[in-house]
Parts: sequence; C-alpha cells; structure tokens
Amino acid sequence: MRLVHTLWRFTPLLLLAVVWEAVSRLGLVSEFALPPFSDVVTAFSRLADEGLWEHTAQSLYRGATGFACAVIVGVLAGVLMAWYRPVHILVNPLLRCLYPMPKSALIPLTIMWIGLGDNSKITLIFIGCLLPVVLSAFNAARGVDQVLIWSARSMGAREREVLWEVVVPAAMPEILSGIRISLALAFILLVSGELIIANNGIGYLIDILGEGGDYAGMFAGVVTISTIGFFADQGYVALTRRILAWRE
Amino acid sequence: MRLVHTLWRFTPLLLLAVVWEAVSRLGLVSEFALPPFSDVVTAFSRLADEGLWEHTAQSLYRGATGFACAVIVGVLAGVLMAWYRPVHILVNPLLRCLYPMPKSALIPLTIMWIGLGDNSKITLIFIGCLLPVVLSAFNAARGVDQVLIWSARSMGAREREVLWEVVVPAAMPEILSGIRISLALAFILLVSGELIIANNGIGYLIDILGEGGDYAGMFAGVVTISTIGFFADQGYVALTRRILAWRE
Amino acid sequence: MTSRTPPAETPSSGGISIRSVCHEYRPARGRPVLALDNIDLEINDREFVAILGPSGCGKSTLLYLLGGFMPLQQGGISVGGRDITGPGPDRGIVFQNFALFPWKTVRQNILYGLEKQRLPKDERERTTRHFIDMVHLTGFEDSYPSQLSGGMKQRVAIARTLAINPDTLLMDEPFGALDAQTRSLMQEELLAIWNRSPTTVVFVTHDVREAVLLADRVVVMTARPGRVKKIIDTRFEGGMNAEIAKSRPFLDRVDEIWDLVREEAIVAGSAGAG
Amino acid sequence: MTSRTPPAETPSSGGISIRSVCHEYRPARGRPVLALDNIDLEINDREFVAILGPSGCGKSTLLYLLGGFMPLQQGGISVGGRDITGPGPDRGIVFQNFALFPWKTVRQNILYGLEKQRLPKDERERTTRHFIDMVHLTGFEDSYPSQLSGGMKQRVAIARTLAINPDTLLMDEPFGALDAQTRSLMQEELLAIWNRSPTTVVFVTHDVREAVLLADRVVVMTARPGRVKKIIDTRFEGGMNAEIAKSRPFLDRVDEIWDLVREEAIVAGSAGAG
Repeated sequence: MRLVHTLWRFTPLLLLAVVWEAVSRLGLVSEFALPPFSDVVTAFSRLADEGLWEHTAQSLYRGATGFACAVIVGVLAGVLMAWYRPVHILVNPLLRCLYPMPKSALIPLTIMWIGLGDNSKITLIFIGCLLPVVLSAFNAARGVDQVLIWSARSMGAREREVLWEVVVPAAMPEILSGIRISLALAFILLVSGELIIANNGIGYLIDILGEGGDYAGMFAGVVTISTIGFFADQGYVALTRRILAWRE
Repeated sequence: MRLVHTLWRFTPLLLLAVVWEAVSRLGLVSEFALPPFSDVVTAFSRLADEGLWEHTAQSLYRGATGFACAVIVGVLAGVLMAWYRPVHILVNPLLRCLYPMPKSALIPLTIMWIGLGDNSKITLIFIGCLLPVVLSAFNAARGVDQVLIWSARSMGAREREVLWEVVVPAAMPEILSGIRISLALAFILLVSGELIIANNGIGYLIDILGEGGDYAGMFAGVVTISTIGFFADQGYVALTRRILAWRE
Repeated sequence: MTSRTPPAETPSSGGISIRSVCHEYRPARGRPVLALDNIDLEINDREFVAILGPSGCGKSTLLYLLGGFMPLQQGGISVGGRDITGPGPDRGIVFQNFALFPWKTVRQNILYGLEKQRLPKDERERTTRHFIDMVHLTGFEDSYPSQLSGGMKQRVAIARTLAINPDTLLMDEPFGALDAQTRSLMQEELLAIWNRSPTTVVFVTHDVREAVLLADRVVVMTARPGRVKKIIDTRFEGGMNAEIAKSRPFLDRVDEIWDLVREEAIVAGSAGAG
Repeated sequence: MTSRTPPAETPSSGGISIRSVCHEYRPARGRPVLALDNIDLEINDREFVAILGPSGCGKSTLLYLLGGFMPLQQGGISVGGRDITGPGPDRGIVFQNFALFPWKTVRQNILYGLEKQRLPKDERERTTRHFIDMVHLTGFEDSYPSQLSGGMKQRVAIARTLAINPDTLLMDEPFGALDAQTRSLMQEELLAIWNRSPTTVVFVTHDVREAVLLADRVVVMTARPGRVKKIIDTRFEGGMNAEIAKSRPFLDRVDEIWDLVREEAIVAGSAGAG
C-alpha cells in the first residue's frame, strides 16, 4: 500500500523524464536547447568520476556553514530584539530598510571584501540569510500570546525563564517557517555566487561546462544541485514536523 | 507631529551614514573595503550623468515584465489548480519537486535557451517567480473556509461565480503575501542574471565598475538598486493595505 | 418574549422528511467513522425543531446534509416534498462563525444573495434596507464585518439568510460563538422575527435551555454514532414568554432533557479525547 | 451541586481591597480610552465574587490589574494585606482561552508552576498526580493540549493553577469558550472543588446565571468607562443545590441582575461598533 503510494507520487516526475526524452529525440526542440534526458544521465555518470562530488562537497560546505551561522545568530538576535525594547527601537528601522535589498547585490561586495575563496561565499550566504531569520524570529517572538507570558509569570517564572521557556517555544513554529525561506535563499545565493566567480563548487562546474559547450553536462549539474535542494527542503520539513509534534 | 515621526524613522539610516563615513575616514576600515559615504555620493552624481538611469531603466523593464507575467499566470494557474482537482493531481507533485530548486541555476539555462538579451532575463524572472506565486495561490485557494463557499452556494451562486466572487477574494490576503516573496526574488534574480552576463542594466554596471576598480561607483550602484528594491517593497505593502482595507 | 404560535393562514410550503439517513466520514488516513446511524425524522411545515447532542454526535453533519452541501450516502431527504440534490436558496443556512464575506460591507453581504436571485435592482435595494432595519443595523450599512461585534455579525448573517426568503431555515449553533448576554438578546430577537414570519427551522445547539426556549420539539441525539435518542415536545400552553421561562414545567423540561444529554455527553467524553 | 458555605476553621489569608482604581488605555494612535473609573471594592477572605458587565466594561482589565500584569495607574490594590507589585504565585489565574503551553503535555503543564516554586521532585510529581486525578484527566497525562477537547483543556488550566496553591483565584471568563453542556458540567466541578478547599475567587463572566449560581456576591459594572453599578448578595439559605437553582428566589435574582446588565449592554451597544 505504502509502496504504491510512493510510486504514485513519483509518477509525474517519471512522466516528465519520458516527455523530456521524447521531445528532444523527436527533434521538437533543438538538442542544444534541451539535450535528451538519457544524454544527461550519461553525462552525470561521467561527471561523477570527474570530480562532481568534490565540487558538490565544496558547495555544501560553504552553504551549510553560512546558513548555520545565519540561523544561530539570526534567531538569537531576533528574539532578543523582541524581548528588549531599546534594542528593537534602534535596530528595527535599519533591518526594515536593508531587508528588501536584492541579496545578490552582496556578491560583488563580498568578493571585494574577502576575495574569491570559501569565506567570501560563506559571508554572502550568512548576510543574505541573516535578515529573513532575524525578522521572522523578531515577529514570532513579538506575536507570542500575551496570556502565555502572563501565565508563566503568575506561576513564578522569572524574566529570563519566561524568555527561554515560554517565548522561544511559543515562537518556534513561525521561526521555523522563516528559516525555511532562508534555506531556499542560501541555495540561490550559493549558486549565483559560484556562477559569478569561483574556482570550484557546483556553480563553477555548471559555468565551465556551459562555456565549453557540454550542455548535457551542464544539465546534469543543474539537476544535481536541484535534487540536493529538494532533499534539503524535504529533510527540513521532516525535522520541523518532529520539532512541532505537539501541534498534531 | 507627522514630520517628527517621519524624521525619527530615518534616524537610524542617518546614523548609519554618519558611522559609515567616520569608520572609513578614520581609517578603521580600508578605503578599498568601504569607500567613504561622501565618495559614494559623489560617484552617484557622476554616474547619474553617465548612463546610470539608462541602465536602471533597462533593468526595471526586465524585472517588471517578468514579474508581471509571473503574477498573472501564477495566480490564475494556482487558483484553477485548487478548484479543478484533476489538474492538481497531475501538476502538484511536479510543482513540489521543482519548487525548492535553486532558482539561480536557471541562469545558465535561460542564457543557453534565449541568449544574452532582455528576453533571457525576463524568462529567468518569469520562471523563477512563477512557482512561489502558483504555490501560494494554490494553498490560499485550497485553504478558503468551506462555510464561505457553502454560504454562496446556498444563496444560489453557480460554480463559476463561487470561484471568482468567493474563492479569489477570500484567498487574496495569502496570495498577496506570496507575491511579496516573489517580488524580492525578482530583484535577486535580476541582479544575479545581470552580474553573470549582460551588456547593460544595473547589475552589469556594478560588475564593470567593480572590475575597473571604481569601488565608490560600485557602491553607488548597489545602493541605487537596494533603494529601488526598498521602495518597490514599500509600494507593494501600501498597495496590499489598500486592497485589503476590509481587514482593518 | 412573545407568543410563538405561528399564524395559520400563511400558505404552506411542506415540511422536511429524513428517512434512514446514514453518513460515514472517510479520512485520508485511518478508519472510516460512522457519524450518523439510521436517522429518521419528520419535521412539519413551519415547525421549529432543535437538535441537541454532545460534541461529535453528528448534529452538524445532519444539518449539512439537509443543506445539500455533502452528498447523501444512504437514505433519503426531502424538503417541501422534493428530494434535495444540492444547496439551494429554498434552504437558508446560518453558521456558528457567521460565514460573512469579510471583503463585503454589511449591505453588500445582504445584497449578494439577492443578486443571485436575479431580482430587479430597486427591489434588491428595498429588501436590503428592510432587513438591515429589521436586525437593527441601520447606520452600519457600510461597515465591514471586521468592524462589527460578534452579535452584530450574527445579525447580518441572519438578515442575509432571511433576505432571500427561504422556506426552511437551517441554523448551526448560530449563537454558540456569542457571549452569554448577547446570546440571550439574540434568542429573543430570533423568536420575535420567527413570530412575524414563521418558517420551518432546524436549529442545532449545545444549549438545552436555548433549545427548550426556542423550539416546538427537541430532538436529543446519542453520542457517536449519532442516532435519535428521544424527541421531546417543548411547546407550552399559551406560548413562550418570560413568565413561562421561569415556570416549574419549563425548568423541569430543561432538567429532563439535560439529564438525557448528560448521559450522552459522558459517553462521548469517556470514548476518547474528542 | 452541594453546599458552598466555606468551612470556618481553615486559616485566613486575608481578602482583596481595591481602592479608587482608574485605568486608561493609551493606543498608539487615537485618543486614550478610560476603561475603569474609580473602582472601590472590598472582597472578603474566601469569598466567591463574580464580576458581570457588558463587553468592554473593563471587567478583564480589573482582573489583570489584580493579577499584577499591568502597572497600576491610579488607586491602590492590596491582596492579603499587601499591595501588589507584579504577578505572583499567591494569585493564580485562569484565562478564557486556557493559555496552556501547547508544546507541553498535560503533566508538563501542571509541573511547570511547581518547578517554579522550587518544590522537591517527588512532591512535584505527587501534587501533579493528585491534581490530574482531581480534574478527571487520568490517562491523558501525556497528551498535548491540541489532542484535548475544550473542556479538558480548561480542566488542565484549572488544575495547573490550583496546583501551586494560590490564596486567590482569578478567573477571566473561564468557561466562555466552552459549549453550553460542557460549561454546565464545569460549573458543577468548580463548585465541588471550591467546596473542598475554598479560596478567595474573583470570577469575571458574561453569564448572569453562572454568576448567581457560583458567587456569594455579584458585582455589576456599567458600560465603558467601567464603574461599580451595583453589588448584589447571591448567597441562598441552605447553600446552592439543584433545587435552589430552580427556585423562584434564584430565578428572580437572575432576572433582577439580568435587567441591570441589559441596561448597560444596550448603552454599550449603541455607543459604537464594540
């Protein structure tokens, strides 16, 4: 029963692969615009021997480091901002002004500041993901139902206990959904940054394969990073569900 | 009273400018890492005479076209998917798989498909923004309170009337907040796309100024597009508030 | 509170006949749940019937089946002699949470049903004004629901439903979301409106006193799966008024029904974390 | 329902004294609103006082001031002889919407307050078990609030508050979010609990019958700004039981108070779109 269900869920993807192959093989679309699916699979297995995994690992290291720092710093900063009003009055307008800035405009700045290496990408992802996390943690913590806080206080909880034992768990659902948006953003910035300038990583690989005219290889790179993005998101959703098991 | 309030809101930004200038002038940070704010202002007025506005206009044309198409197609597709179950069963798993794909991985693909011109950027923004809009419209339309639909039906509304007169307005708040996320994404993709490859537009300008070592000019470009992003977001929020005036 | 005996001269539109209705919920995961088990019920024309029972007994499900919002799985329901096939303006419904269109003003909410009836414009306007006056919302025509109190919202919902002049009024705990004071006031208003133009009413509620106060007959349902446990006549000699509502027979009737409901509420409570 | 006269031999903890309390809400935009205007009220030790009034009359504001959740702007409040300076475990509060911690199980919710009292572990566990039994939730210790019905949630909230053994119990429409049947059952349970271990109770409600049923005295407040309109003694000879609740004096008292409340509800209703 479960197996059938799982297979059924992947039917549309299988269908997509079949249509892709057919469209390309039948010449409905130029092979340069869309290499046949089977060619992409071949290119994928060839690339797997030629450093695809090294490039991927490099990209994931950059992405994970920047993202993890953004989550830790962002949640702390957001919650504390909501709890201590003076901080909020000073920092909030600044955040609101910087928030809608196109995050990819940071790419040339981080390159200028830090150069071409890992740290420039990590910084890019850290700064880019930080603001959405801070804002969602801030809004979540401010939106915590007053009566929960009052309940805890009337039962004798101190200020600090109220913050960590009531405000943070109560804000958790909203914080976690803010982090999900940042996770997607981390991938976008990672790939953009590596496409623009890098000497390794999956974005770099896609870039040189495309310039070298190996379109099937380029597609294989794009499919690889997309698949990783997909599983990262699914894993995150599963983790969220575990953390928020009390929501039923 | 209002004026004081407005000035007060901009205080943190003024403070930022002062700190920026001081940090740079006092040599706390290298002038190459952070050109003094006054130099950036000078660069800005120079660039304003040297084609900044033409580049900006070009970028905005691309962004606005791609974004507008994504909103129109996305809302229609999302709402219809929610309303007609067969469509949803087929398309939904596909969307869920493609959704977490790093949107910037589309950049090399659109270049390969369409080339370097406007249409490649427009397509990039269109595809990149489409999925979030479709998904938010779909979720919003599916989440419409059953009793609203039942009410309309019991008053004699036909299926098509229920869709346009009840489902769409009831879903509007959630649709509009999905579109806001796409608006930010449009800017990110626009700048990334132009940074990677283009022969005009503000991203291109930032890129060549940075390569030519004109860091003050580069900063002026970044500040310009960030400011546009800020006002686009503010304008969008104001528009949303008008449309949803009934929420009070 | 005034007399609630309906005037006999108004033309008849026929009652409601519910025959052997069963209904099962089939969740995406888990076992199907039998919500209604073989319900038989005849409701006379212009009768005010209240349906009482513990949470989860299928009261609302029965009402939604009457409204035609869910497909009938087994058995038959006819209203005014015709089998129901879907929702229709012959049966107006009032929901607990008002179900107003929040993006429409009071006036637009009431107009909506009239537009669907393809009435001429001036008649629509006249009817809307009439019903806004009737529920004492003059001056609030252009307010949005978010600007109204709970009691006012529920008045709009009632006016909206009455405006399309349904033969049958279905009410799903219409006063359940209101505070105790507003609820009392709304009960009086509903009785007054019903006395002026009586229609067949099926009124689902949790509140025993409300049921006895308003209804001609009270149907008590069992805990899940919902069956008809008992039907009690709650019409009092000389109609309903403030004195009757304090009389011994009235209070004894409330107690009698409350005991029946309590038995079922305890069954429902011990059956699980409903 | 059993007798509710408190046993005289239990030691005293002192009553509540509210002296000339005013409270103004100052919204970010718009004019300040006077919520409470010069409230004077003395509540005896172990007295059960209900506060009645229309929406927006400041009933809840008064309770929050008693709880110490909001700073006192004018006047004085002392509980058990001491002026209040903030929230404290001497005054337990039960909110309308339960205010349970949704990420904690029933057991963890009740334990939380006991942990804050720095009680030894085995005493905490024992007390928690005792109160879970008392409110009939044995078997649901490890359920999350989302898995409970409204009545069960409210029982957890009451148990959680009683577990820290407060001298004073503040209740903000505790049964307002429950359906009519559950509300009746909970009223009986509360009376039974209170009879076993009476404390001073301030009980805010919209429901006149509930107020008369539970309280020793009922305080009727005026529409905004809230003042004390009248204080009515609602203690009946021989305590409260099912027969008394159907007696003429009881019903007349309910009617009398309902007329007072209605006057204010109409003032409140015509004043705006509250």
